Amino acid sequence: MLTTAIFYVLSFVCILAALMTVTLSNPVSCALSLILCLACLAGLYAQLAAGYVAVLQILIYAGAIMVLFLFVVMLLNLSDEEAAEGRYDVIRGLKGLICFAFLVDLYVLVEVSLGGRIYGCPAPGLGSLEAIGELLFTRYMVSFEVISLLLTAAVVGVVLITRKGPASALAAGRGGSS
Amino acid sequence: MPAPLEYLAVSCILFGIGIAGVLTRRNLLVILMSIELMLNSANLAFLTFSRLHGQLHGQVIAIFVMTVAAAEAAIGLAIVVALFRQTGSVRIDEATRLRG
Amino acid sequence: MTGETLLALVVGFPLLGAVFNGFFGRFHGRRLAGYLACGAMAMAFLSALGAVKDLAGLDPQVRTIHKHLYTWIDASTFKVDMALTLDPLSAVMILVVTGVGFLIHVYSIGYMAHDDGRVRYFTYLNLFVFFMLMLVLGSSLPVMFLGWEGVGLCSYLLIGFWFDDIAKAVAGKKAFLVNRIGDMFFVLGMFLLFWTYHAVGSGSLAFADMQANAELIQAAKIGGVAVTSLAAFCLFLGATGKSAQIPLFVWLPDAMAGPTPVSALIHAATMVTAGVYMVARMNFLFEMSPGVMSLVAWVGALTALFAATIGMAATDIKKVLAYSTISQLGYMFVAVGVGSYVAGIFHLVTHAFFKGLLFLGAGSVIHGVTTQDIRQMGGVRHKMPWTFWTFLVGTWAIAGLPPFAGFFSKDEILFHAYAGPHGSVPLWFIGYLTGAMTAFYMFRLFALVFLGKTRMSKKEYGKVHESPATMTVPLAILAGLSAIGGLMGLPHAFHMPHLLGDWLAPVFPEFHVAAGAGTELGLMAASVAAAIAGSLLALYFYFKKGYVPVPDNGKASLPASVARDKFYIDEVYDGLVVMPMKAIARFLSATVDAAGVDRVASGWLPGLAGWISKGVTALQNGNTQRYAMALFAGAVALIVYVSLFGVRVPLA
Amino acid sequence: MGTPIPLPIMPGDLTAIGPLLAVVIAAAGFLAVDMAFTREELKNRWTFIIGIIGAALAAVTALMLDIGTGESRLILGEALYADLYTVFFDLLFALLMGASLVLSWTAVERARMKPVEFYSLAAFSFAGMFLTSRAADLLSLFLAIELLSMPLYVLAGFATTSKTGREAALKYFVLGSVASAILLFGIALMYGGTGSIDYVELGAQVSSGGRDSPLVLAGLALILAGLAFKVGAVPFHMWTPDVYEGSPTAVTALMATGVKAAGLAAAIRFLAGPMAAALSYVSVMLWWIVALSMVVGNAGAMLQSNVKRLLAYSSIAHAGYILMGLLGDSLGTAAAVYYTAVYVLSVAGAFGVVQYFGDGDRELETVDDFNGAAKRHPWISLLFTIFLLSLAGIPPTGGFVAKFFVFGSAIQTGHIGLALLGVLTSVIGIYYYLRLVIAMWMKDEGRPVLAELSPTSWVVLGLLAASVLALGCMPGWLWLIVQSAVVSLV
Repeated sequence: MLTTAIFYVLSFVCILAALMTVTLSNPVSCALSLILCLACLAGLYAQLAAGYVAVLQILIYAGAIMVLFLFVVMLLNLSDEEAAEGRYDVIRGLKGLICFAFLVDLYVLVEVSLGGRIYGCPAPGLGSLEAIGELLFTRYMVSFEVISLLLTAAVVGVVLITRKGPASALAAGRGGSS
Repeated sequence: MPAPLEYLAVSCILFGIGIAGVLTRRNLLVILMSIELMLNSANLAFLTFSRLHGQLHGQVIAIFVMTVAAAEAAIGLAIVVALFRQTGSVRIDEATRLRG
Repeated sequence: MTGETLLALVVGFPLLGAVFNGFFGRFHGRRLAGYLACGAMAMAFLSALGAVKDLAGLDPQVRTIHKHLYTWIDASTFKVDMALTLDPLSAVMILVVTGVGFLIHVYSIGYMAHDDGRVRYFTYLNLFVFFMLMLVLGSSLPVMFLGWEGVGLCSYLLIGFWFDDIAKAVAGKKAFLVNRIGDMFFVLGMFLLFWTYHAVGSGSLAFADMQANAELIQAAKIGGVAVTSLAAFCLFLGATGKSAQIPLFVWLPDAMAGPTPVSALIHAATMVTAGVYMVARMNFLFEMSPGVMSLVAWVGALTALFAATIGMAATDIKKVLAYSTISQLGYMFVAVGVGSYVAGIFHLVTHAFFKGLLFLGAGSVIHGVTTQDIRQMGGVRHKMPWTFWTFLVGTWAIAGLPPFAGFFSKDEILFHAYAGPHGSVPLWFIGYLTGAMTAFYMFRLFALVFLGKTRMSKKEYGKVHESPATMTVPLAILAGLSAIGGLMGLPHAFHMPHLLGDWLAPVFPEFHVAAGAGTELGLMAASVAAAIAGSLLALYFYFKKGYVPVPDNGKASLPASVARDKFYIDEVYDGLVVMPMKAIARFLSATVDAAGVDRVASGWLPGLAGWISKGVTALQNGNTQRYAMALFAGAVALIVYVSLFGVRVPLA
Repeated sequence: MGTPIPLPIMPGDLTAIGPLLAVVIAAAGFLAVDMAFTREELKNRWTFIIGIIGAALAAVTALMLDIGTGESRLILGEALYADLYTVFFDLLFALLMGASLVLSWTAVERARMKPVEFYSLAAFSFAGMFLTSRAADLLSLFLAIELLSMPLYVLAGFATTSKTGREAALKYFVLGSVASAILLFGIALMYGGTGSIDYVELGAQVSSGGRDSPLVLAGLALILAGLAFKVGAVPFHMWTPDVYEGSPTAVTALMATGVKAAGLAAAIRFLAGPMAAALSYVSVMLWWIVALSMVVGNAGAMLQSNVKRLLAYSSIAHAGYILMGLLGDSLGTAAAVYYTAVYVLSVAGAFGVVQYFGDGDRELETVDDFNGAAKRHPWISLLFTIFLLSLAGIPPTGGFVAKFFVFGSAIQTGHIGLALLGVLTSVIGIYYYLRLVIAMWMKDEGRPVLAELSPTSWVVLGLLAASVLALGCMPGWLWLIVQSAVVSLV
């Protein structure tokens, strides 16, 4: 019973925070809302017998990635004009509507498949670090190696693209964009 | 304990909010956040199913996805910074030089 | 040398010429390029003669020479050999292509003497001959298609040869587009045949194999329609594109923008006859679908009549000849459509002689006069005697007046259209009428260009001169061929051997004519009478009376010296017969040519494509979120589809 | 702690991923070179040497794979396949890597990118390509696509001289990430419906009773969308024209060849492999994707004046032609693979030539820039013409035979309308490809400048042209290989 209550609270906050992320105008607020959302998600993960993933979620996501986001937001130090979103016109509403239709359709599909299914007792050891580690080094050995390549590529890429080039047209760009 | 359907509903809603953010926001940083939201909704789905099937595979996949998300965020932010340096703007609707 | 080697050489020499001129033309200069190209053609012609001589030495039942170059496509069940097959039919064709081709090459040396792009010109011309020979000698449908595409490409390059002129570039484009539509159907027909044969276990598109296995696919159907009919239909549509028949004829008059020898070679003697050749080659398929056969005959007949009607109103010397070509091609399709392949090929050969001659003659005139408008010529005979006499032979031949070549071939077609098993009286009558009209417009052309007093200014007229020997000698040779070419197919009524018919007999199914010699002689007399009437009428109007066609804009802008006659009877006749005819011709030429088929074939379809193109590029407005929206909408469409039809959906 | 867990590495497994290892070693080598040397010439020389060795090693190790009886083998914890299909694509990618090193070098330097940096990133991308054709589960597929894409996001915006590179990078990144997220969500749903991500297991479930679980269908739809994005099929195509145009030409060449081929390798493996039974659920949608791709791609290219943009649109159309093969039977799949090979060779050649035109910072952009090219540079114009004719599908080039196979299989399986549309739209294709040919051969006024070609470049371009012609004149041998490769898929 308590689990259910916690679920509702977490998911409510999570969805609300997500909504705030995509609607608030200040990027800093957006990032903070996203952190809240991700934290609530971590709670949901924990409910799903995925304690390790929940911990990683807090550490990697809410910790590392979002700090990076905040850092960049601060770095760019956008003016209000830059951050301005423009009016929410019909096109945007239409886009939202399509997203909503997508949601409904997706939900119907999921409902047809999963309606009435309930969770049994979690298998012992589900979510244990040891079991995950074993999988990572056997079944997912290749993926593990690929991920390391991916991270290396990302590091190299980020270093290369953010070096200051000779054609840094910051001033000219500002003039043109206003 | 809530049913799998309920977890999945949250996942679907997050995915919808994420894509809506990508489609409607002008600020590139927020668009990147929305993409993160979409990846997270997929993760929630993986964990929901992992629990449903009583397997670990979903959890392992979720860990991989997180790593991918980290790499993606890093590269995305780097590109945004690079673009900002060149044009002084992080508005997606202003990057329309390429068209036709 | 064996026949096989010679066969390879026939194809090889023009290719060699093209390669040599193409790659090294810059170094050895423009003069040599022409001689090289002619040399290559001469060698090809000699090789062709040798190969045909070898072929003639074989027993008629096994009269084929097969040269397997290599295996083109070998995909387990599907095999295409890059191979050349010489049989009596292709033998006739290669002699025409290399022989007439050689003469036109020689002529080109004179005609292009002052052009800077000669090296390129001769490269393309040799390349064209190579592809034409591949088309003719190809032992299977894909190899034929290789040649088919190749000649189209070369024709495109040669039409647009003087590309500084926008109109010519546009003409090249039009010719190209219309041809592509025809080729598309050729490809479809080829695919249909391939997969149908493949389904019955014969993965070969070689003509010999297809003919041998023809019974196997007789029963195959797609959507209730016999595959044989469908394939024959598609192939025939392909032929209408290449051979400028209704509805895809529009490109040929425009193609006249190219150099005149090109018109002679490609748009009269060789390439445009490829459709006729293909139908003759695939006769076993067409024989299996009588419906398509009669379609072929009727399309041919209507095209012949229609083009002749327009030809009567045209005032550009090359346009008249172009419409005349369309009309004569129509005759050939009538012949193959009624199953008289021999007559079709016979006319193809004689037409290559006299139409090649006429075009070269026209080129000679243009070379001397520097205009193409026949209303501004007249009296050229005194200045260009060689051209005059040879042109007269050509005109005589095409008009169907005995004893020149056109008389025999055309009358054989008319006789078979009347009395053949697939023939009928209306079919014959259309051909008959067209014959009279042909005589009329050809003598009209002849009279307006060569006879009477000149309508040029004194200064212009003074400059008119006879062409050099490189141009007049080919004219003379072709004139000789046009004169005596008919001897290879003397009518049975004369109780003389039909040489061409006997030669081609092993290739084609037997063709029996029910009617006897009396009918044949009667029809012959009738058409000769019609031809004479048409010729005399034309001479009366345009030579005796000195009429000049009204200028396009309706206003008299001709020199005052060409004042019109004051005989009212002529005015009445003009108003009653000539004017309505011209009106019909103009109407057809204006509406059908410009607005109808033309628009669909070369305006409407590209127009639609251009419209879509503009739409596509307008959607691509640079906004990333719009792109994301399209992406997402696609995903939503997929999801919605599977949620609505999430069961196994058989595809229609 | 319990007993040590044995790593799932069987003898021969490392050979089976040899090309992957080779290119990863090359990537490490590039990074080492960048750090070890300070002088540019040394860096460049060693980059080239290491790159060529890597590509050669990849090709050699690909050929060393023991195919056995021709059946697919699952290796390394059943995450990857090793079969003739992977060998086929390995060779293609190895060739592309070599071609990129030789042909793009000039363009890389023209865009003021350092070759060592360019190729170290490209090497990671190639690693992703080598993975796409051998992925045996959805996670490997996802990671392969990510590994393939991420370096390219960077490379697109990497040239500091380019005014449009950053924008191209941004568009590519945002749209690519959205597509990845959609793909990922599809994978999640698929996993939910079946409890597995292995192709074999998924295929078994789909073809037995558990198939019409809506979750599986929804997953299938989203995965198809994600793959169609990489392939550049309509309506997931809109990134291609902008990104191809805006990126440095060396990168565009990589996208048009490598990314497209990798996406197709993955899509063909997914849709015609063990999961073939699933195809029938989405075949109607695939029909529309194919039809729209052919129409939109060709129509879009028709009026373009920018060559890169023209090739981008035409690549959309080619994606349509290739996917058409998937609607057929196994012969159609083979046709699709054959077409992919021909397309990749022709486009690699075409971009190879394009990259050499231009001088200083400037590269040739519009069709009119090529006016008179044949007069000044006849040989390279001839090569370019061969590549263009192949893309247009004119015999005797490989493009014709490929179209012949694809349309033929479509007709055989009853898709006559689609084949008709294909033939019709390819008419438009011929129109715009020939515009370039005409500009080169029939116009005189232009003065296109050609950068100096090294002997190696001539050899590579000549080989590409020869292979394009060979695939048109003697397609038999490759067709047999492709057919056996396709048999090993199922």
